[in-house]
Amino acid sequence: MSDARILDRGYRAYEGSRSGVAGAVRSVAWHTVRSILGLGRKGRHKVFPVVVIVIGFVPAVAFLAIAILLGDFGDEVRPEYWEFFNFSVMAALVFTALVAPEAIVRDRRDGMYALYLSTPLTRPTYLLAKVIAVAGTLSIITAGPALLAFLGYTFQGLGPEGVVDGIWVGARVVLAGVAISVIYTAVSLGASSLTDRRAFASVAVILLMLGLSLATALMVDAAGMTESLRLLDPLGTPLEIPARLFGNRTVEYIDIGTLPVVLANLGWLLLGAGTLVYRYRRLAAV
Amino acid sequence: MTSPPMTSPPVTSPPVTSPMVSVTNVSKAFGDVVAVSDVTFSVGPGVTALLGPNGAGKSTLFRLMCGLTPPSQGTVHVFGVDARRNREVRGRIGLAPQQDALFDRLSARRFVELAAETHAIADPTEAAARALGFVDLDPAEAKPVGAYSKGMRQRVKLAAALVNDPDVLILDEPLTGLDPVQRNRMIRLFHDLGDAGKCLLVSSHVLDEVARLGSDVLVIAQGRLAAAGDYRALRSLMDDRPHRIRVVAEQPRALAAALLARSLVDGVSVATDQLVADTSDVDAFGRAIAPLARELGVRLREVQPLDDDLESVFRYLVERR
Amino acid sequence: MSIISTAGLTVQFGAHRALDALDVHVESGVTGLVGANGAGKTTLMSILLGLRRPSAGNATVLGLDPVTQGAELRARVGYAPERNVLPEDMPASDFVKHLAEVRGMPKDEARTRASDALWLVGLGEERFRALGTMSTGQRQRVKLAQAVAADPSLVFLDEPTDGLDPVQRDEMLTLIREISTNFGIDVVLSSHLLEEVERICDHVVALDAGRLVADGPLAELVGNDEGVTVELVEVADRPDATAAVLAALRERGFDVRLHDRSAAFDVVADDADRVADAVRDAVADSGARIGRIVRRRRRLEDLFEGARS
Amino acid sequence: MSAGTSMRVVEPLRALRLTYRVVLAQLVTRGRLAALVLVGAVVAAVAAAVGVSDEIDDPLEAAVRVIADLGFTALVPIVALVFATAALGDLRDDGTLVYLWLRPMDRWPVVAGAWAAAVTVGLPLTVIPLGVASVLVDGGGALVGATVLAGVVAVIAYSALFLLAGLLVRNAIVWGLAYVLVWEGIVAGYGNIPARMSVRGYTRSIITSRTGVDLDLGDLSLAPSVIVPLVAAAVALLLAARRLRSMDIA
Repeated sequence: MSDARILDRGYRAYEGSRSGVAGAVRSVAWHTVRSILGLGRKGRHKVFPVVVIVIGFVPAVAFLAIAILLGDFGDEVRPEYWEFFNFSVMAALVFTALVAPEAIVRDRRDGMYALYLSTPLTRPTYLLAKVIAVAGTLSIITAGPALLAFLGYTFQGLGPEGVVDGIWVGARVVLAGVAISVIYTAVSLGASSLTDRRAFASVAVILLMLGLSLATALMVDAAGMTESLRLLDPLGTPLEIPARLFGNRTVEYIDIGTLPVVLANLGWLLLGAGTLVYRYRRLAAV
Repeated sequence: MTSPPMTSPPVTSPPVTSPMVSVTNVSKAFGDVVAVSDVTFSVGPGVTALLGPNGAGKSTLFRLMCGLTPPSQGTVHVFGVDARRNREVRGRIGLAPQQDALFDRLSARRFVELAAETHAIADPTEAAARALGFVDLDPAEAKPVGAYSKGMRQRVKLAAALVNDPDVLILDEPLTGLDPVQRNRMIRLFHDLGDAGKCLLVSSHVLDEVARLGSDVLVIAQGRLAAAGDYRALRSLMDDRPHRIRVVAEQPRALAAALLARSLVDGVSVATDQLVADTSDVDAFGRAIAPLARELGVRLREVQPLDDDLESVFRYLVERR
Repeated sequence: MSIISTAGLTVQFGAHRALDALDVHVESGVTGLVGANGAGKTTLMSILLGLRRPSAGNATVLGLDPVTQGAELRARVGYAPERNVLPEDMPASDFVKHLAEVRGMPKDEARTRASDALWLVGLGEERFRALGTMSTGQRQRVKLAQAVAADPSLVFLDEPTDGLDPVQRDEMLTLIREISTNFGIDVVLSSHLLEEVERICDHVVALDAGRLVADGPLAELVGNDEGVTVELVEVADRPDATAAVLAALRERGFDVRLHDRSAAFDVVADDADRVADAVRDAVADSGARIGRIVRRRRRLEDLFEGARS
Repeated sequence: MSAGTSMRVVEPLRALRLTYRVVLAQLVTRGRLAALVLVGAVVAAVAAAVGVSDEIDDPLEAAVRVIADLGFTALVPIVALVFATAALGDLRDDGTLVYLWLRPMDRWPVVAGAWAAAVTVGLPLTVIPLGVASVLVDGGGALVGATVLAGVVAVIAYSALFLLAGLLVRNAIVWGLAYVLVWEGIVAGYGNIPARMSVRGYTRSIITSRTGVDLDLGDLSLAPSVIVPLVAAAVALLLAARRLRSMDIA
């Protein structure tokens, strides 16, 4: 009978190493991306995010197709890389207003926030994970069309000459897309941190982004006031980043220097992120 | 208890007093999910505990009684009428709902005052102060109830249910969140109200609480009324199983032998300082054990039935074991 | 060795003192943190997890300081919050696996352990179901599973039996006891129900309005004999039996106290043997039927009554 | 427990007043007020900017554009949406509706009281900034009158419709947002029937008929543009009272 042994009671001690805070951030960020996109969830949860992303690509694909079909004759109509960022702005707005708030509001409602804070995560690292997830997903919409154009042009021989040039163009496209995404994310999550109700967060983001955009446009175009007012538009100002990175200015911001544009974008980023951090510092975990 | 102006036809049991709440052949389904299935009972004055596993239909039954949701079949009457249709009878019901929801921005006094006002109480301020006194809350506290702890909110809810001096009080898990001292106070308050002729229906899923609420229980399982009545009497109806009794005594072996010799027990197991006996005649056992112990010179420390408590009754009815 | 100790731990919310200079020592095993809602149980847990800073005093958990070594501490601790809300459309297995990953497990290990933990709590066959379709009892089990999945040394369970019916409550308490006994995980559970703490805990920390009422091994806090409680059953052929028993006991000088709403009475005296014999003889003389005789114990409830008065 | 106490009932007007008071107390939160006052202030500021500007060809048209585009497509519907869906919808969702339901009161005063509360908050938050804006924008007396009239009509109508929505569906605020942005903002532009089924069509008609500035959708005369939304509001409130009578209460 000496070889009778109880081998496994279904629950064992764990001796291996633990991944710590970095692993926790990675796990939460990936989990958030999946839930934003509705991966691993029922079909109806996938519809909305997928539609938003598709809408973001439609205008870019159309222009790209025309430009490529026309070949060299299309020089006149062929949009530049930075112009592609404007094509997906409505999709980005819908994402920012209706999808992004879900990333943090839900955790507070369904108890995940308290659970996360009981792990190696802290408030700042938790928020970092959320920003990475939301801005990363949003970058598909913001940088995606221009990246597509970059690939399309390159295959057609209309793209940048040489590897170094290619990397330089690609890097600027990605940088611009990420910058826009981070600013939109900051504004959206900042507004979402003010309320426990996703609907109010959506209303707030719409009022802030669309309302200010309309208001500043009316003030400049209808009332003829100074163009600098456009820097108060959190929807349009970040879109100036790709233009400046590619050495251009959009018509709306033509008289505004690059420094004010950078400062205004930095301002929106800090306003959103500051609100977010301030609110969460005061938010009790349990 | 004066009988109400609109008297209902008596439904079950001998019509000594007309029932205050009567539920007749009531079923309720939400879509395809049957929450309550063909339930019939009636209750009069006093405290009746409603007991059942989660999801058995306790809250649904309470909602049906208050008219918050209509039955799919059958009738629910309070003083002979349907609270969903009859405005007057709603003034005679007090409900403490299960959900922890209050008008969070009001103070406790304002919240209870509002309950009094919406019941057309002549002096709402006085009524609110009295009701808050019942539950040990300070009417002068200005803090909104949204900032109260769960236990305090629970008591605000109770005060609002009591403020109209209702004849029928329906309390869904009213003891949740109270500390032991408050729990005892509330149970005493319930008994006082029951003694004063009010009809109290109190649900709980904590057996210890129910046992203290009194012996009258309605047991709901899987949407059906599994049993009604005094739970000790219910135990005696469970004929198909012997009673198991633990006796802590010195010299348990001698006592066990004597019990077996006189056929007072069907089986017995003995340990160093106690024995556990199975008996089908609990009356004879209960009468014989003390004289027998004295006869043998055995010191008797404890005699404890192991399965006549509410939990055994509950398991028998709900789990069939 | 104490797994948790605090010294002068105080939490002040504005004018409200949520915890008042607590000196608590918790030993290995199952510890019950009892008190009403609002007594400070959750606040104490959140300090011990490093989620909140104390206004004064300090704490040590597993030899670590929750204020400065919070992340390190929380990697070794599991926690199940009181709120019974969970992500509705997430399968239980994904939920437990995800939290195990966040607590530092590699992906494959997390998947295996999530499955093991769900089997352990009796949800093995239900593990792919969405949390929103689960009953209160199942959700409490899922919360327990995620707390133990990452092999913690210690778990904090905030009101793990809240909302459970008697049968579920019983199973949950048994499960918690097993986790501590079989797997050597220390447990701190909070409850507002003294009966269940009396049933499974080795140690008790009792709070009332932020103050410490009692702290120590359960047996020491509740054990003392103080006479017996007797319940006689009315029998038709001896209508005056109960009265005779009461009279006989009072005649012999015992302090006999009738219960409020039942046929039971207490016989209070220090000498347990004398009480036992007197009761036996009085009952035998009167021909009464014994319903029950049980030793009268001090219960946790009495600690609170004592603290309040 | 005498026969007298059992006959207690709350008279309808008193029930209305009690509901009004408690719903108002629940609706007015500092956050909501601050956010929406801020939005109103932005509208007024834009109007002021247009008003003082001397670089505009047709001042009246610019003024009408500001009021109609900012005020009646965004400010008014969103303010009404936030408060009216919450008026009874929040009570239903969080389970406090029972404290007004299980009472010796009729149903319609509860609906009327809640609606009155939503209008009480909604009116000053919209009509004051829009009135100020219409003065600042310098579009003349006709525009001020039209703005105030259209504002009152719109708040009354939107509040009744969104109150009903709050009793009918969960997430009423998201559905309402979709109605405002998609139906009134896009679909209404494509046909006469959708236009007649949006409050926006009537508010724009009021402004057009009083100022003479042509707006899309604004092709009705004054009387029907005032009467139709008010009738719609009354019907919505009747439906809400019926719904309250027949619905399940948590």
